[in-house]
Amino acid sequence: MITGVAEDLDIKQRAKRRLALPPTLAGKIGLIMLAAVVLLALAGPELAPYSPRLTVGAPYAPSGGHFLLGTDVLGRDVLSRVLFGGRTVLIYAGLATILAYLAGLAFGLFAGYLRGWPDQALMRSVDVLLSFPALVFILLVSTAAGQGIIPVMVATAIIQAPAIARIVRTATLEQSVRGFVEAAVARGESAISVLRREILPNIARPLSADVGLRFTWSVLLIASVNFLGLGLQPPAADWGLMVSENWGGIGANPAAVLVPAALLGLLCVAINLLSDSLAGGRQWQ
Amino acid sequence: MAMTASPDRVLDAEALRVELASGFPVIDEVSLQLSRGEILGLVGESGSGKTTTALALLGYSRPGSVITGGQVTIAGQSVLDLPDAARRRLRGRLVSYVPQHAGQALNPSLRISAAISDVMRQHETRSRADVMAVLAAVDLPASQAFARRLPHQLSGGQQQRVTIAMALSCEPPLIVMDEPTTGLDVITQASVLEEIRRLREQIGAALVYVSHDLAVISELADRIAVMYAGRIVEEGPAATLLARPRHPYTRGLVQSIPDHRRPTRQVAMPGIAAGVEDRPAGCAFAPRCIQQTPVCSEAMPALITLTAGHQVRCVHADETPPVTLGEERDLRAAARPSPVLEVTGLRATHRSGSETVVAADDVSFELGGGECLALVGESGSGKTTIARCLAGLHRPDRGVISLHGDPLPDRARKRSLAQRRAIQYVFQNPYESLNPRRQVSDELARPAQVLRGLSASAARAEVGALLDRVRLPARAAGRYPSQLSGGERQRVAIARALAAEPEILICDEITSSLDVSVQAAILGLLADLRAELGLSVLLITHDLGVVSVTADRVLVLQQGTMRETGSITQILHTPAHPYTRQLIAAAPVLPVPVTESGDGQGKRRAISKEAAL
Amino acid sequence: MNSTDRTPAPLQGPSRRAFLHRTASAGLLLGAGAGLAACGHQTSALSTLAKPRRGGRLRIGITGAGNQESLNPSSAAYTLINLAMATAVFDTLIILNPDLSLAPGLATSWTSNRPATEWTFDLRPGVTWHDGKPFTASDVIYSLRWMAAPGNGLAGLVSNVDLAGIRQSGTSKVVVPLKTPDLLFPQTICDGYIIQDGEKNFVHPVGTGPFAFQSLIQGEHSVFLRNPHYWDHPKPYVDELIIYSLASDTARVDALISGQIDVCSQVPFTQARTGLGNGFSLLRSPGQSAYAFYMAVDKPPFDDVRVRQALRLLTDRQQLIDVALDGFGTVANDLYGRGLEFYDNGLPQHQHDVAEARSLLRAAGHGSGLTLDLQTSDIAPGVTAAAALFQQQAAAAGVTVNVTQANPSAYFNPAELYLKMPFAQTFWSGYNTLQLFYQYALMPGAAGNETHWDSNDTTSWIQAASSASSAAAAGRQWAAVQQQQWSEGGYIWWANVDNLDAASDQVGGIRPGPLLNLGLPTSLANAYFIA
Amino acid sequence: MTAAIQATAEPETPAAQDQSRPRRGRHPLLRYALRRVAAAVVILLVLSVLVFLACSVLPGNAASAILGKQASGVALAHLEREMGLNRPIAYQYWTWLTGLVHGNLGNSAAGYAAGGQISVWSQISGKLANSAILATAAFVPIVAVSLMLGVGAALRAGRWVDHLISVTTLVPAALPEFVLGALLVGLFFGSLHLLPPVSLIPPGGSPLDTPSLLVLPVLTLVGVCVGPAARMIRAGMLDALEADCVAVARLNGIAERRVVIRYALRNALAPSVQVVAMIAQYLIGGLLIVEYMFGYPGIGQQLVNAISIHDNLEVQSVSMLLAAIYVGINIVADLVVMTLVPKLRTGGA
Repeated sequence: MITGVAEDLDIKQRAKRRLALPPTLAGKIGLIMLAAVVLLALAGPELAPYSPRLTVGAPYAPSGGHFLLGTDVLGRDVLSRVLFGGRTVLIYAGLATILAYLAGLAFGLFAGYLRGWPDQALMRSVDVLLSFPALVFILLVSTAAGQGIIPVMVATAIIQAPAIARIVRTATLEQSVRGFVEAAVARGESAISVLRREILPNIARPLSADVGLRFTWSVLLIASVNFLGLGLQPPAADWGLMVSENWGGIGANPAAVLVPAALLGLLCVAINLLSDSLAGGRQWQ
Repeated sequence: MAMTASPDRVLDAEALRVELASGFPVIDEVSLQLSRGEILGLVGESGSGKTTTALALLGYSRPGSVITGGQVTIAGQSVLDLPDAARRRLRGRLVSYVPQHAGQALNPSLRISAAISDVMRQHETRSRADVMAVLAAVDLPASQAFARRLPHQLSGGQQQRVTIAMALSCEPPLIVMDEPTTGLDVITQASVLEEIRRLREQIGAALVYVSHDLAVISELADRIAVMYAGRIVEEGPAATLLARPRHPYTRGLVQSIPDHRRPTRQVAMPGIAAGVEDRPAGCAFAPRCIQQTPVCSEAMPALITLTAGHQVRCVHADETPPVTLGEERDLRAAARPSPVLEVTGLRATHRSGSETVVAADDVSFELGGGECLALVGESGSGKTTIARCLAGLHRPDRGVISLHGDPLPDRARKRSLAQRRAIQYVFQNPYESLNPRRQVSDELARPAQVLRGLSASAARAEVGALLDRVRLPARAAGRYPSQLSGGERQRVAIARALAAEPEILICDEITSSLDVSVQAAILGLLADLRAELGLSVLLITHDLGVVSVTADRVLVLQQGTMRETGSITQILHTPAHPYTRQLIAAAPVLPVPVTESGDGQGKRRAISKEAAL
Repeated sequence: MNSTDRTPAPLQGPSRRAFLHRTASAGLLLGAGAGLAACGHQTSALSTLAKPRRGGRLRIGITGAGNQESLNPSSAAYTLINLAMATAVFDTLIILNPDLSLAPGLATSWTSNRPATEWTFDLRPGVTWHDGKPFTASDVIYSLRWMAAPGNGLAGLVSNVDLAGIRQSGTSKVVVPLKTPDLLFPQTICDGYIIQDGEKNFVHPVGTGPFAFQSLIQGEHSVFLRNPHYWDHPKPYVDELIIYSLASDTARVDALISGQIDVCSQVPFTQARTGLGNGFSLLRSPGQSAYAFYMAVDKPPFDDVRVRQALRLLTDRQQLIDVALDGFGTVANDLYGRGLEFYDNGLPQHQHDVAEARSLLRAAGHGSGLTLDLQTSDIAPGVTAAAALFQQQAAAAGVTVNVTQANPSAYFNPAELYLKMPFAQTFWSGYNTLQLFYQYALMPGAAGNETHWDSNDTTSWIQAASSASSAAAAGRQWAAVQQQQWSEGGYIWWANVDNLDAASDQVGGIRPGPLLNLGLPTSLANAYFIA
Repeated sequence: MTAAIQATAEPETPAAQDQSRPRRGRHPLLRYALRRVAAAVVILLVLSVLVFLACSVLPGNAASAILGKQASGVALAHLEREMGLNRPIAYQYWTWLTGLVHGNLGNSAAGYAAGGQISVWSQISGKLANSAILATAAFVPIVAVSLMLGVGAALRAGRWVDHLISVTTLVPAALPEFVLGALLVGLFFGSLHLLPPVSLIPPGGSPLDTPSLLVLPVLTLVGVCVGPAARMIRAGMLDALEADCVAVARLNGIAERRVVIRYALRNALAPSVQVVAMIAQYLIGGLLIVEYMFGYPGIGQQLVNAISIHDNLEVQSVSMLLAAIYVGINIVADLVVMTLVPKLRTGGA
């Protein structure tokens, strides 16, 4: 807009027009959905009528009869496995996101602040990691470290750390040229205290929106690896794994596939709505 | 030359009103008249509605605001009652627009020739030769090679000339210019102003020139209209208005603009301009007006005509005293104080992309105790990099900086506590100088804790005193920066510097992003602090007016090399180096206003052609 | 004695159904109808009546093996799809019919000397290779030596052969000397494919079989064309054979129902139970593969024989079959190898007798109750369902069984769980002679000794039986071994699972049998389109 | 798959990246391209080392992949010697790398199994072609739809059309591919009985012969990818529309249609190209899941199967192939953007 006019009108409307929904509405819906799914995932195990690993009937018994959601490929109660299956999704995706953020934040802050060779080193390693399809990377790392959920989780963290580091580095670079940061440097404050007191509080907001994005991405990735059968191994109960192991019975007992799939979808949509509102729409620029 | 109401009236705008979506009037009751070949200067500070008015003349309102009242007739053609499509066809042919930042206004992916012919084609089919003619008209090389260039391949001045060429391409009777020279350095600005003057004579078009800088307007305009809080508060022939301003705001403006020819202390205007939504009832200027009476804030005063062509919106217009100039600064060369800071053979560079730019090459100078040394030069002349080297924020390639004789390590972290206390830095942009996430009290207490080892409570106790010293109310301590105006934030930044009880204060363009009225107040504060605390000040600026108000000695820089150094009187009155002379000549100045003795006179100056870039 | 370490575990992919694989030839079916064949029944009634018709393109869907699919006959033993392709292109000296009976192949007849230490084969005249070259004795000699090469999957078949001694006698006879006497050598060698003299590269294999190789894309499909000069004229009836490699069960069944393939192998129980709709029929036959619970006899409380016997009695085998296998199985009698040579059919079938089980447990000191930990895993369809059912059956006899499910890939991995579980389940197939099974399962330190069996008597009986030079002597030894296992063994063999395939009613000539799915190895040559 | 796209590559035009801008001189574009290709080669080399190490750590190896789990120890050792797996790691890496560079990836597992020579390339080229068909079949509608939605939403920013587009694309965009796939199959096959869940490609035929084979995979990819892509194109377009030069063009009386096309769209091209590149890169990952889910015989399913049976010879080669395509897309996108942004094309003043 004509810069002069902006001064006259003294209005800051620029970000608002970018949103799908007004931030508060998106935030509310997202929060409610997220709370529901998390509650189901955490409280679920206590409510499960059967043990998730026990065969209790014939395979793919249709839903509605003795079993509310029918049985799965091995004749286990789908409802119990759905109630148990949420926890692994939240725990492992959560840990992966936290791990990615710890690494990404540390790397990004120091590269952005120190500039010079650490910055170059980070950028080069980011180029390498980002030039590899994420899912292929995780499959490789997880199979190299022996199939199982821990390597998958660590690999998911590793593949996301560079992208986070890059965002943090850019934000740190932007902040470090601002007056109050240079004043602190001129005062001779240590790098740590400058980062902690001056820079981190000011980049918290853009990062908060990104956390939602990362968590969704972790859920997607880990669920996909489980779906391919290369993450969590049977007989574990996990929504992603359930979709793939019952894929054959989609004709006989669709609930065995569609219910875990829908819950995963609900979780992802909820987080997206939430991070959408947190970013006040800037995230979509 | 005052223009009487001649038959070929070009512009006749009546009671223009533009409202925000929320209904608040951005501008109201704006009436302007303009005849052929006349230049109207529209002056006002940020938030006064000058640009909105300019755009309203083209029948354009920015999204989020709407033109709700008034009439605009250009060359007999009424604009506002036309539907959008018809209104669009008028623009460019009947009235054209020159934007403020030419760099952003030109389409980056269109060659100049294409951009100009785009405007032309809208109205009649014009050939390539006409494009060349228009380029020549604005003193740009009329060659095929030049015409094929892209905007980023032109200098700032050239870009601005292209936008002017686009405005002229259909020879409209009225051209609206919105601060076309603000982004340019003073020498280029002078040449562009010269260009505009020449065009006015040659094509006789009427010009509305919008600016926040009264000095620039005084160089060009035949008549001036001053806007404050969305209304015209005074309008009249340039000479009479500048010599004897009748509205207190205009008088305050004239007083706060420094004139480098007469180094004086400034008379600051109190208070700040209110935002659109919180303008007071009655006269908007009342809260800041020295001759304010209860009647002022009862109703909005009407625009009354004093003499033919001179109107003012103030009930006490006739009581407005003439302009009182600050008293001359006694610049008799006091004995040179012993040097606190010496810089010898400083060379500093910085990398921008692949090229390394030499910011300072073999710069040496001294700063005496209690003395104010001004580093003057255009943007990119290296003055800021030198200052950052002094503060330990930039590592110089060569050269020694010594404080009280002993050399300073290049990095702030490596300097002793005392050395870090001695030099404090105040940054240019007030909106970036304070940490938005922390209260003013925290920001002010921090330096004492770090540099003077005070406990948190002891440091916090000093905050009140610091705020007083920079003339801010104590309640500001609990505020966040976002709740303060630009001027208030800069005062807090200065207070933070003082918290360390420094010997040297480096002020890097601290007033350049503030309105002129607020600038005067800050410079006044700086002068008081020097008197009270005996501070040495290194002032970095490109504005000779600011130099004349505060500096004792001056160092002129061009592209990182020292051109000239000397006392304020030597530099301003008897400049030795041609570059310094060029700078002084190009700096716009107000005509000397009528003081009690009433002997002021308007004057014009021509600037030599070759100076233009 | 026999070096190939064949673990009983079938190939276990994430979603692939267990393939029943076999590594040695089936036993000679002594006497007609020895238990197995009698109770098998043909469901595709049309196949025997209509006259075979020439032509057509036969499309078969078999469980895929991805990168392991190959025409190299040495790897035929590892996956059903490799075996099917090998039977299409190559022939064997002796053909093992689906019902475990032997028939002349490239050898018209075969005789052995008195002590069964030397076997002589008469070769079939007038046989040609796909590239037109004549089939001679040198091909047979080369093939036998090729099988013995290290790394060859068929090495186990000729491990007892004195390779240097193999010689041609006359134009059409080959004499094969053995190191130790082996009455059942024909049942072993009938699995050895005969390749052309000097053939090493099987990218474009040349065989004497019913079909000539045309193309193979791993994981997708392989194509074979009819061999007009096949010795068993007028077979094969179809002009072209396509084998689709389809990993998931449902994909195969859907492909059959949607008419994209004509024959589908290894139909899951659920589809078999719900039926395939009209126009398709199930090819079902009782199978040789067997399911069992096993107890480590050296670990309490299973070291007490009375506990083992009690558990056998409280197992309701028919209910396990009806629920866990949807009825697709036949009750077993705690012995492996039903239908094999020297299998003791005379031992009475263990019945479901809860009262006797309780008294045995009381005698063993567990009158007040017994708690056991059973580790199960989804190693084959119905196994985990059987575990859950066994838990309920044991509860009826006062025995509480805690069932935990383990990861299938760890269940048969000696590094992880295999041979370390005191009470678990297993699933064996493809052992055609008792000696192969018992050497592998009961000899101390053997790779498959799940019950940790270590008894000198058993070891000596097994060794004597394996190298007996007369059928009578072998019979007596095997009877002793089986009598001991039947009464005191650590296994509860509760069912032989059926071979389940399906075909469109337009296809005839496929006779299912206990040996393998799809009535291999002869069905490809016999198959034809009815109308 | 919102996260998928934005997380993998930040929408930065080359000018914003901190590599030094190309020095002025003759054709800076060529120089920039050469530098990017050189950087890419280095990246791929580093990746090849990482991939090889990851694969050589795999518990099984190519030999066990060929013979399967129940192969005898003797057979395994013999094949390992034949395949040179007992040679030092560095030697194996070098032979594999030189093979990769010359295009012959050496003998495939199938080749060793058959005792002859079947090049890995012949094994995967067919699958690669199938994947290329599926990728193009998905890429074209995704780009078309997201461009339409993105630009349309931007032009009517704030109005109901804009909100409608954003909301409808939000839900599928957030789902993992296999979830959306499952729901689609549930809908099409489960209740509507429209599409067979599996379609076989007859020998010699191509997926195009049986288009029904492509419908569900393409629908899944489009559903998941259009949301984020449209949103980013919309953001790019909004920035262009709000630029000063558009307002000034309107003030100079230029017709609205011409302003939108020549002043807004023209400058929104560069960021849109970045988005299109991201769509292509996303597809590589997306194909993996969709091919496995629908049993589509593409390179993705081949890789997953190879990984699950630890055939690391093929895993290495396919991974490097995908990485090379991934990096290639990056370079092409940057070059196209270079030509679109005048400042970069002329090396800048």
